[in-house]
Amino acid sequence: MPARSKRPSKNKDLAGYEPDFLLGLYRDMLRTRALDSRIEALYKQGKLVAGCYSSRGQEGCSVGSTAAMRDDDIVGPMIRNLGSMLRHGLPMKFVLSNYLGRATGPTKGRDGSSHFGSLEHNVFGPISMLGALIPVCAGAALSFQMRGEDRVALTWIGDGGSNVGDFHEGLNFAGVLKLPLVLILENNKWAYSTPIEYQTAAKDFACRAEGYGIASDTVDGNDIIAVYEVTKKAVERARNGDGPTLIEADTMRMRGHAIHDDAKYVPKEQLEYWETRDPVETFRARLKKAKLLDDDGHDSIMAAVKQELETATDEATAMPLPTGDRDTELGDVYA
Amino acid sequence: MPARSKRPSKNKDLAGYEPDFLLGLYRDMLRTRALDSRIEALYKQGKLVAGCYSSRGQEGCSVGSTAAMRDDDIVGPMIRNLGSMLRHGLPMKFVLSNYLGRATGPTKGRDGSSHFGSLEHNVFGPISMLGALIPVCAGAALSFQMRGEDRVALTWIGDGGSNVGDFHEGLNFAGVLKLPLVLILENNKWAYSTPIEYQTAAKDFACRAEGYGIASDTVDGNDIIAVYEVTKKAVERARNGDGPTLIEADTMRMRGHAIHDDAKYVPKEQLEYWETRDPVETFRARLKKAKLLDDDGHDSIMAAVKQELETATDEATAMPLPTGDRDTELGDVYA
Amino acid sequence: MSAITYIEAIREAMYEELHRDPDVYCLGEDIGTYGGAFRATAGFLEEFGRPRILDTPLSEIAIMGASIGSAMLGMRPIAEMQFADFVANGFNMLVNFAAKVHYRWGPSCPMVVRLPTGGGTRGGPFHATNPEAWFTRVPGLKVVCPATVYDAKGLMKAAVRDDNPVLYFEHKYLYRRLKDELPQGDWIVPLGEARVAREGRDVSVITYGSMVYHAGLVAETLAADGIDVEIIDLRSLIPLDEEAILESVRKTNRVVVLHEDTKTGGFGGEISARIAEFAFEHLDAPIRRVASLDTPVPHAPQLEDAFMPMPADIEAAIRATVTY
Amino acid sequence: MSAITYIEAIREAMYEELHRDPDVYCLGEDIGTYGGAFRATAGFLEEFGRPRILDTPLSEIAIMGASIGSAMLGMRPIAEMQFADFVANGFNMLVNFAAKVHYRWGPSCPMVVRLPTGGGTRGGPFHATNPEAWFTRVPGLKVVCPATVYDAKGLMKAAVRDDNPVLYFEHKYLYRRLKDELPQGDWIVPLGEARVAREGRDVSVITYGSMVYHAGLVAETLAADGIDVEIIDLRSLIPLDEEAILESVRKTNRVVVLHEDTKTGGFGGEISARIAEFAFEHLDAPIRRVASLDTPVPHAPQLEDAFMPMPADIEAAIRATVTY
Ligand SMILES: Cc1ncc(C[n+]2csc(CCOP(=O)(O)OP(=O)(O)O)c2C)c(N)n1
Ligand SMILES: Cc1ncc(C[n+]2csc(CCOP(=O)(O)OP(=O)(O)O)c2C)c(N)n1
Ligand SMILES: [Mg+2]
Ligand SMILES: [Mg+2]
Repeated sequence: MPARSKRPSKNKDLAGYEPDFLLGLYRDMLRTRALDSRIEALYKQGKLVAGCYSSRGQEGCSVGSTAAMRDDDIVGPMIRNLGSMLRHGLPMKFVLSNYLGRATGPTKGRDGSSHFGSLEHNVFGPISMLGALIPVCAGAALSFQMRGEDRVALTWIGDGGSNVGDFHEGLNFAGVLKLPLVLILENNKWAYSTPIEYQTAAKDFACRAEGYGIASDTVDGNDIIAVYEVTKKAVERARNGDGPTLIEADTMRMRGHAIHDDAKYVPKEQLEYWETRDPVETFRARLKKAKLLDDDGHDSIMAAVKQELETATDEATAMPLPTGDRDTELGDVYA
Repeated sequence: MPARSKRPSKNKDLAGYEPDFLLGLYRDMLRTRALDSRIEALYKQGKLVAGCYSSRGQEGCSVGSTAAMRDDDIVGPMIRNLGSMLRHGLPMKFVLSNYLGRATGPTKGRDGSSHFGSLEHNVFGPISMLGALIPVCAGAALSFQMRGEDRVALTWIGDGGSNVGDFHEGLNFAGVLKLPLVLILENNKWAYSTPIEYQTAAKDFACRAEGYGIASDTVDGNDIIAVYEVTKKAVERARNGDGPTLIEADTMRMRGHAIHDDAKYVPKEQLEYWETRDPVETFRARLKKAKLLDDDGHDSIMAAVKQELETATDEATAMPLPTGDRDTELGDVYA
Repeated sequence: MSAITYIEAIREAMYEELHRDPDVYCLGEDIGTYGGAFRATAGFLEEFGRPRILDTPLSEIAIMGASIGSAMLGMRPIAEMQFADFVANGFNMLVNFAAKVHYRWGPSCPMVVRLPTGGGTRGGPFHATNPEAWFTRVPGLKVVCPATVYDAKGLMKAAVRDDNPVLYFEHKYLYRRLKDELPQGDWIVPLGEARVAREGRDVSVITYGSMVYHAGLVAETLAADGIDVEIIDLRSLIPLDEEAILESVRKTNRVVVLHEDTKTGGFGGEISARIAEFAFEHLDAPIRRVASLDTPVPHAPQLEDAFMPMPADIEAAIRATVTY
Repeated sequence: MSAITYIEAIREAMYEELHRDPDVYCLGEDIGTYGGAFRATAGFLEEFGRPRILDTPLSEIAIMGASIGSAMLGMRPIAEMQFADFVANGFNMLVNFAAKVHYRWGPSCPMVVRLPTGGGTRGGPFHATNPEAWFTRVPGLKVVCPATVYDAKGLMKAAVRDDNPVLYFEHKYLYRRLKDELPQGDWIVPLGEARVAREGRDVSVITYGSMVYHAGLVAETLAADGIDVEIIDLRSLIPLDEEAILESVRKTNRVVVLHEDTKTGGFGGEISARIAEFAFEHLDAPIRRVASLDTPVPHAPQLEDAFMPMPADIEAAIRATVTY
């Protein structure tokens, strides 16, 4: 598979959309980026329990796809889908409190980073082992089918993670049962230090769908509207009983694998090129061009985001640390 | 995937082949079938340690593909590839002695049926967990590549087993490194009681190759010459450094899953149809038509096969049973 | 009322639970049309239909994953591994997803994994292992090992109703060998309560699964010699009824730990260790372990018989302990 | 000669073996260009090239399978799991293929699997486990757990030269914390020989891996109080140097079994059981086990510290044992 990226999508006219919806997408990308930067900053201040993984450059893919879901649909975000968590309704302080290892956070300090879910918000949390969420989300989709619910499950995988057996078994299983499952494969060109040509010899990842008899699509992962539309189509297909879809999103990891990684192995030109396709900046330009957003508009959204972030940071920081009571820990191993 | 089978291949003219080679193929199919029937008979006489799996109806696929290999190539037969074991040089008594649990057999009674290999004969034995031989044979192929040997590894998988994660990881790994590996997927329509439409929604299995960037082919698995030719092509590709091939062979399991299984779930018409495509009988007819074999010829081959089988059965039966000495067993766990 | 076998008891339990609770469903390879490799789900497809009785692709990871995902949303899957041995293919899902999700962020994961286990049927290296000790060391999983027809039914029903992932090790050797008449009505055997399978004064045999049966036969032989053996059938390994073990040891002061799994790293070590720590003062003899040989499970009868704890081995260990 | 760290010792051992034997090669995720998540293979790609230093796809099954297939033909792969935890994905390959192939039909399978293991670094449920006890119960696998810089090098070299699959558990907490000067030349530390890490008269602490380090600190504290602790560092769990354990117990008559893995089902049970069976007469006190809490490994410092055996826990157990 060539390391080169596909061409950017031709930006569609935004005319068909409600301005509020579009500005909502924009706001959620800004929220994602702001939270992501805050997490980085907290790391540098030595306030996180451990490291962190950045979603930077992939906000459009997470927010746009999740925007195509209903609130009662299940999303199963992976480490670079912070935008999905926020869009699907998880409060910022939830996320922050987990990075900060707080006792009243979603994992009570038991797991880190975005390694958590919330059934109340219809979010499934991942485990570290990549690919595992695919069969698990197929299981969620199976429960919808069995119960006659018209809900859909959406999850993500990377160019690296897609080479784990779970991908194969999970998608194939979903295909046989025509389960309402959508999988977005974020081809961000790198898996830790490993480039895609060391991950697979396939010309792309979307073609794997055929091996499971399921639908597929490819999309410019940095064009939030394109991602929204392609996901919407897949979700409708799933909701109509027409089975799963594998969507390959062309995007780029704009930071190191995790914060400790300076990613020297990534060619500078590749990063520079993708900088020009930044999902936030390009969408902002489109909104401006469509006269839906001026500088004041941007500033007021940004101010609200900052306000939300400050409050969330304060609230999360104010949360208590765990006490390390052994009986409590032992008591929560079993339901 | 439709349960219906593909059309039989148009039988090619046999003119390009040495008669000895063709008769050798025929003989090895007869040997396979005779040994297979003998194993069944021994089971019915209560002489086997446990059950057995029949290769019946798939002899052409095993013998034809293995005929395309050099002696120093590695083959990794699965349970229905008895023909491959014999063709690659394992003596009949080797196989029989293992079914009979003999102390001087290839596993010394430690494993059963065709669950063994022989490095001397360049045969890798499988484990029960389907799919595992694929990455393992990729490892054999990797050693060839690293050592600059022009050897090739060949293994098999079923329509059922191909849905295990090992298939995905093994083929993809082989694709990245362009390893000299050939995988024959014997689509024999059933995995135990499960029909292919419950195994996958894919239109066929060969299309999965694209997801790994490797070559693929499909073949009438009951036409031994077609199998030989398609494997030959794949082996040449592998030997030339052009990487792995996935070959889907259209065939049919003509017995139950194992001998205890009466396979009531298989439609009678399906069996009747495939009976007309029996690889031994159809090849015999072709040899006759090409005037390479008459009834006498057949009889004399058959007599030799019977002789070989009787001797092998006698020799295997005469082998000692294990004594169950605990120290010996403990002593052989580690190399 | 007529006697049923151990495997019929498993079938009955599932059948009743499927009727009782619409969230219960079964999945696995060949469990529908074929009724399962051992016929534990025979007739279910006709009665409950697909997908509630779900013939899956040959994909253990998917079976486990689908069970987990649906369980997190309140379904109660009963997943069948065709043989316990194949659980190695879906291992990660069980030990990392199912076991940890409740502790990590709250959801319960009520699922049962059925594992036809054990030897004595010449299954060889991949169809006869006893893999329970891979899981007894994983906090978050429960592990049950029914040894009787009664428990096969009662523990299955308890497992289905439990809000945690439960690994249900059903022993193939017992499938059609044990028969019993069971009480009518809806009853369960709670997880975590051991059973005194045989009362005795002289020595405690702590065991579970198939070895309860074998120990029982040996105890009868020894009774003729005036050796009075107590047999504790653990029923579930996790949760473990430690008190039942200690109580028996405090009474007999002598103990043999017995299981069919290989010795090194088997669950017997855990049992011995607890006794050596918490009933030390009560011990009048070393704690002997009797278990299979530290080799893969061999196939040929002569080898499998040498591999497994045979009556003579059990008897010898008990005699040595009693006469110590 | 200058002191090197534990991880540098691992790197040195591999480096020397790669030079010594052309059949040795390394494979794993990010081990080439990046030099490995913990830099154990830094610089190898430049020196030995691809594919001998092989950045693989993200595929643990394939990594294990490729190692096995090549090892059966005489190569000597050193496979890296990026974290020990991910071995759960390649589990079947190790326990069913690698472990059993020699016993079943003869081929040797000389491969090393490197497993960066253990906690103390806030890794949480999937980056801090101690999974050795999944493997100590699998006949056919060897399991080593170096606790010192010297052993990190010597056991790695022995593992590479061994004709069996060897699981090499390297403890992340020790990576850069331990430093030592090592002798020149080609030497190994044979598998299966325990080491007296500290001689003492009053009580034996049987342990391995990171806990050798922690036990050593506690022993110094207790020495001030006149309690003379002997520490046995097992070095390899399989093969197990049972005689070294028993010898120490016969001397001190009191024993504490210590490991970082969770308690129930951890390897400590096996150690206790052997002592309770084979050194029973020599015991003057119950065999105490000190280990992690039976929960998944938690992430936050307060929780991980409560989870792991802390010096206070070790000290308390030793004092209780000595004063029993
Ligand atoms: C099964 C498994 N093996 C290894 C790892 C270690 N690991 C974590 S993230 C990562 C790279 C992931 O790459 P990709 O899937 O492309 O996702 P990206 O980081 O690019 O979003 C690796 C190797 C893991 N988490 N799971
Ligand atoms: C991983 C795994 N799961 C389950 C089984 C049990 N099993 C043995 S053979 C078989 C069916 C195999 O079907 P297929 O792969 O199509 O091969 P065929 O028998 O048709 O040749 C099953 C389910 C197994 N051997 N391995
Ligand atoms: Mg990536
Ligand atoms: Mg088949």
